[in-house]
Amino acid sequence: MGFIGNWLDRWSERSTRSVAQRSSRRSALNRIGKLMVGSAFVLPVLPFDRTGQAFAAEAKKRKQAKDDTACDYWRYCAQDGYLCSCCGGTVSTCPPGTEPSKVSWVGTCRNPEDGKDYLISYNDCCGKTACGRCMCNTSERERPGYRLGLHNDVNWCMANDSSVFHCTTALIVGLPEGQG
Amino acid sequence: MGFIGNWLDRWSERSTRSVAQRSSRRSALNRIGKLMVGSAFVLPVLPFDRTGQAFAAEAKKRKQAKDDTACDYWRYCAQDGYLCSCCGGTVSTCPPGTEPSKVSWVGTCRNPEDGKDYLISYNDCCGKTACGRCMCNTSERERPGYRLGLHNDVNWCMANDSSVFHCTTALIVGLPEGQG
Amino acid sequence: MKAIAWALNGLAGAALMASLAAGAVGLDTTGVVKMGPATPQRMYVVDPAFSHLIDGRLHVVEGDSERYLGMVSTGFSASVALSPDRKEIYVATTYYARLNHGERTDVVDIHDAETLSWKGEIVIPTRHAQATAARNVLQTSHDGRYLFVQNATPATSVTVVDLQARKPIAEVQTPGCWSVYPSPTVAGRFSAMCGNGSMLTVTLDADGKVTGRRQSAPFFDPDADPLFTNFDRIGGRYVFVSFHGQVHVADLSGEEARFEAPWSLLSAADTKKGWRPGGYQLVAIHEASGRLFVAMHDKGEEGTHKNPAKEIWMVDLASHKRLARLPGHDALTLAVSRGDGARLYALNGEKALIAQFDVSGSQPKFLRVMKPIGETPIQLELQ
Amino acid sequence: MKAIAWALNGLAGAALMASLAAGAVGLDTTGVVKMGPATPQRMYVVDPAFSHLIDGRLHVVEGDSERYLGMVSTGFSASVALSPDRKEIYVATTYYARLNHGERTDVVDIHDAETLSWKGEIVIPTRHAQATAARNVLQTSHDGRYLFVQNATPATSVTVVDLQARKPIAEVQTPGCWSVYPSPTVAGRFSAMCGNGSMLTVTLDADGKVTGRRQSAPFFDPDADPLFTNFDRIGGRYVFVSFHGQVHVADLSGEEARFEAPWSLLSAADTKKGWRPGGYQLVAIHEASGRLFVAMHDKGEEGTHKNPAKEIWMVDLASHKRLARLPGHDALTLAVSRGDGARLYALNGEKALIAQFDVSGSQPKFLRVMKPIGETPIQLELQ
Repeated sequence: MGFIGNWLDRWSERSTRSVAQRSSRRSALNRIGKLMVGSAFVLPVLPFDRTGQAFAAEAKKRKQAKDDTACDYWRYCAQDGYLCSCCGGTVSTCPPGTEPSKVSWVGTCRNPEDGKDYLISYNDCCGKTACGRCMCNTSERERPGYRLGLHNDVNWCMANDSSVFHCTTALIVGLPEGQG
Repeated sequence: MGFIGNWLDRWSERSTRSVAQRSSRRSALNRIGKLMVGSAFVLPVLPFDRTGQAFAAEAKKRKQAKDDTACDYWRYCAQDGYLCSCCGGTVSTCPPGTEPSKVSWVGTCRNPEDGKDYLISYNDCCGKTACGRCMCNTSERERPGYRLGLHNDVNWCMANDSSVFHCTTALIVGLPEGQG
Repeated sequence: MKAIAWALNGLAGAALMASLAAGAVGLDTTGVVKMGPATPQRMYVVDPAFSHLIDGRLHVVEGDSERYLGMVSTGFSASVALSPDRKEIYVATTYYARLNHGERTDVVDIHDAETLSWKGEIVIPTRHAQATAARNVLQTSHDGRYLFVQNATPATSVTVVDLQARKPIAEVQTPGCWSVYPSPTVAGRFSAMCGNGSMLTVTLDADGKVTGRRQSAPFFDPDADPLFTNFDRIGGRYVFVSFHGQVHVADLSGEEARFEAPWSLLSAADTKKGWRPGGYQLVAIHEASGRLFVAMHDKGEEGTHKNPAKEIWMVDLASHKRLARLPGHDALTLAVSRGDGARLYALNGEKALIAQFDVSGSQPKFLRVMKPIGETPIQLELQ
Repeated sequence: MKAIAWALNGLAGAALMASLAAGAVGLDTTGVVKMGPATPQRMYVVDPAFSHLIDGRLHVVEGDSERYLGMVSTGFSASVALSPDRKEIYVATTYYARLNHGERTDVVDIHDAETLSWKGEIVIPTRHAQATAARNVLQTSHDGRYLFVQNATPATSVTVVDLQARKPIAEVQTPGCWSVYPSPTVAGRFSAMCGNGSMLTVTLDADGKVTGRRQSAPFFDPDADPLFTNFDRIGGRYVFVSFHGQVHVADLSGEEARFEAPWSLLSAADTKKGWRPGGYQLVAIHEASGRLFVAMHDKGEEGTHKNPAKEIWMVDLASHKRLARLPGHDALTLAVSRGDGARLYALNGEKALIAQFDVSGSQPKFLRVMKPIGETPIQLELQ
């Protein structure tokens, strides 16, 4: 699978081995989550990449863990779209009558409550035209299209029967080491 | 043609005969214009109705004859839509790549420069999605759908191959008596 | 599905299947929100989204909590109606094969009101009136069996859809008339308001064959004092108001429409100040108390009939007495909820703001103005 | 046509044909505006209209007069490119039979740039990348013969369209790579930037058969300092900048990409203040003077790479010297006009505002900020 295969290799190396070795702050992710659509099928999770950059810098930014209808909610660190929480859905589920995206991009966000990093899957909700409420566009560890699984300037409803974009959820799919 | 036929009868009676008789201010319209789409075909002009109501009241309203990109331009007294003058068209012609509507509603507007009343045909321009610039919604002598030729709460691109509404023009199609 | 296969293969190749195998505390699963049971304050806000008219929507909002429950895409210049039991939403709309060009298809989309999911479509003739959303251009029969769709080409007609058989069964010519007012008692019957001031009533049999067609005598003067086509109902009777503030009550149950003697909303002093009804969905009735709410503005003159409300008048339909004058909140659209804790909603379409009044007591009580909903909402239906 | 026949019949019946027969002074005829010849300042503003993403548009505006000339509907999440001679506009987009459901069709719509009328469509595989509008996902070959369309399913590939034959002739797999960078000399050749820091170059023959496929050695480190995929060109060479302000110049004419030694936009002091490039279409080149404009912000850190410009830096591509620092106008998008009176346009996508600078002289001169154009414009092309 060419470079996409490469990403996967790199992900498994770096996330499950290298990052754990290199991180002095136990911020490594040790699990990748099981994503269920209804109770039917397993969502694929695209590979992600940890560039190991300036966590110190992000730590300066005020994030909060109370209001998931606000763009500064911690899980939205690499969000790009209308918050499903404002559209009839929740932070992790789609509004009535829409369908979760089959593919997604991922990010790594720090939870201000425990100071730890979580792997977030940004699943779009698809099949209705744009929600238009609570736009949120952030870019921590977001990367250009050659790292597509980390790229948010593309519609991740792309693989659904209806690729029409409605809003975006932010699911925890990987927990800090020692949890889960 | 039922009541539509009735309107036409009433129009011909009242506009070409009765109004001329009743109006003491020579405001009657004595012509109906020839509308050309490109140089190809004659646009139908729907009948209009002169209710003979309170011209005095309208005269109070400040209208102007200079800026046809503003909603208070005199021809827009029964406008409902984006002004084509703001959309790449003019007061009477459609923006590039759109098509004039085959049918229209009409209004009667007083020109502040000569104090006379003109018959205005509000032709929509069709085939591209909404222009979104210079919305203007006015209702002088506008009437409910049972007087459809005077009704502006319906899309007058309805009879075009593409009924998608883009913007609205305001054509002079009838001149005051003694002119034209 | 190709993409999924690829991704799962990829994950397998990367030896991640083990961690995918079991759920774990703290991990999210996605899914779709299941809506709770409707309250009497559930609102259906029809928003043509005028600046993107091809992408209209119906917003569903809980009036009490202001919680946004979701929306339904309504396509281009749609008309919207709810089933009498509020289980289905009907959207008469137009689609082009290529957004704004290509083949035109008009349909009635059917959405499940309890899940906001699309259930299917009924293709109808490509003559559906692309009107500003209003309840008088799309209505179900009193029992929910039929749907009456206003057409305009600009010749006017009505497509009758059998919602049970899921197909159109008739197109009835209604030249010079406008609106669909279903009979409160006979499923296959509707009326329409006509340009000579009369009401046309059409009766169809179960096969869609017209068995009756009766035109009433003129009951209003469309030149001197036109009637608004929007309406509300009380006890099966239709209530209309005129440009100059006359109230007309119509009995549309029978083969031919019958009318009560019209009366005025206005005192001589009101008339002198130019008070007039104005707006779009400008009347609403609280059935239990027999009260009519009307959007009113003063200094009315030719051309002000769509002006926003300066005041909302509450009038007793039995005594014709005005019982209250409320601030108008620039409303173009009014609706009153059914059942307990009746509430008046006053929608300012330009700012997408909705004011709420408790109207369950003897005097209306202002509650609050809700946060904006949508862009250019103009029609409001309630649970 | 039925409606017309009706209306004309109606008019005839009303004895109005006589007055329709001849034109008369003061009466209007309708029609469609014919656009004047383009100036070098004609702007093509790509506006995905994010809150109605299904109804995107390309606005055409004359930069000098600010006259709005018209628009093209671009459908859902479209990519837009112009022919090299600016006679045609290509829009790669997605349509559903029913706006947001039903059969999906991806097409390249062809619009006449001189009349803004739709000329036709080329159906392409339903894999077109529904990306934020950007020039790197849709480009014609240097001679305008082919169109390269970025695909994502999310597996990445490129559809090659023969614009002369009006059909797709190839789909080239480009796994792990992104963007289409046409060769400046060979029509059937494009390159793509890859996740290991290399550039892939693919060569096709006239039948769409891949005759060459060469991967360069890595020329940037995607982990340490990712390269933005957006670009501008000078003398056929591609100019890219990195997240940390390195400039990479690529020669993509040959079978394999070649690169000049990268250099930095930043002094040590700039680096200390955290100046970084940021935005979407964040670089623009004035070819005649060899000057590069870059959208820059200070206090840069992880996640700021799409921040709006605090300043726009003007840098000499030959000497690598910074020649000017302009106010950034919160631009996300830059473009420089070609020919006489070169102008820099800086587009603030959030407010739809465009600042103009005269850049034909030795120092840029601020001219004005234009009135808002569209809703969420993000890509800007010039005549």
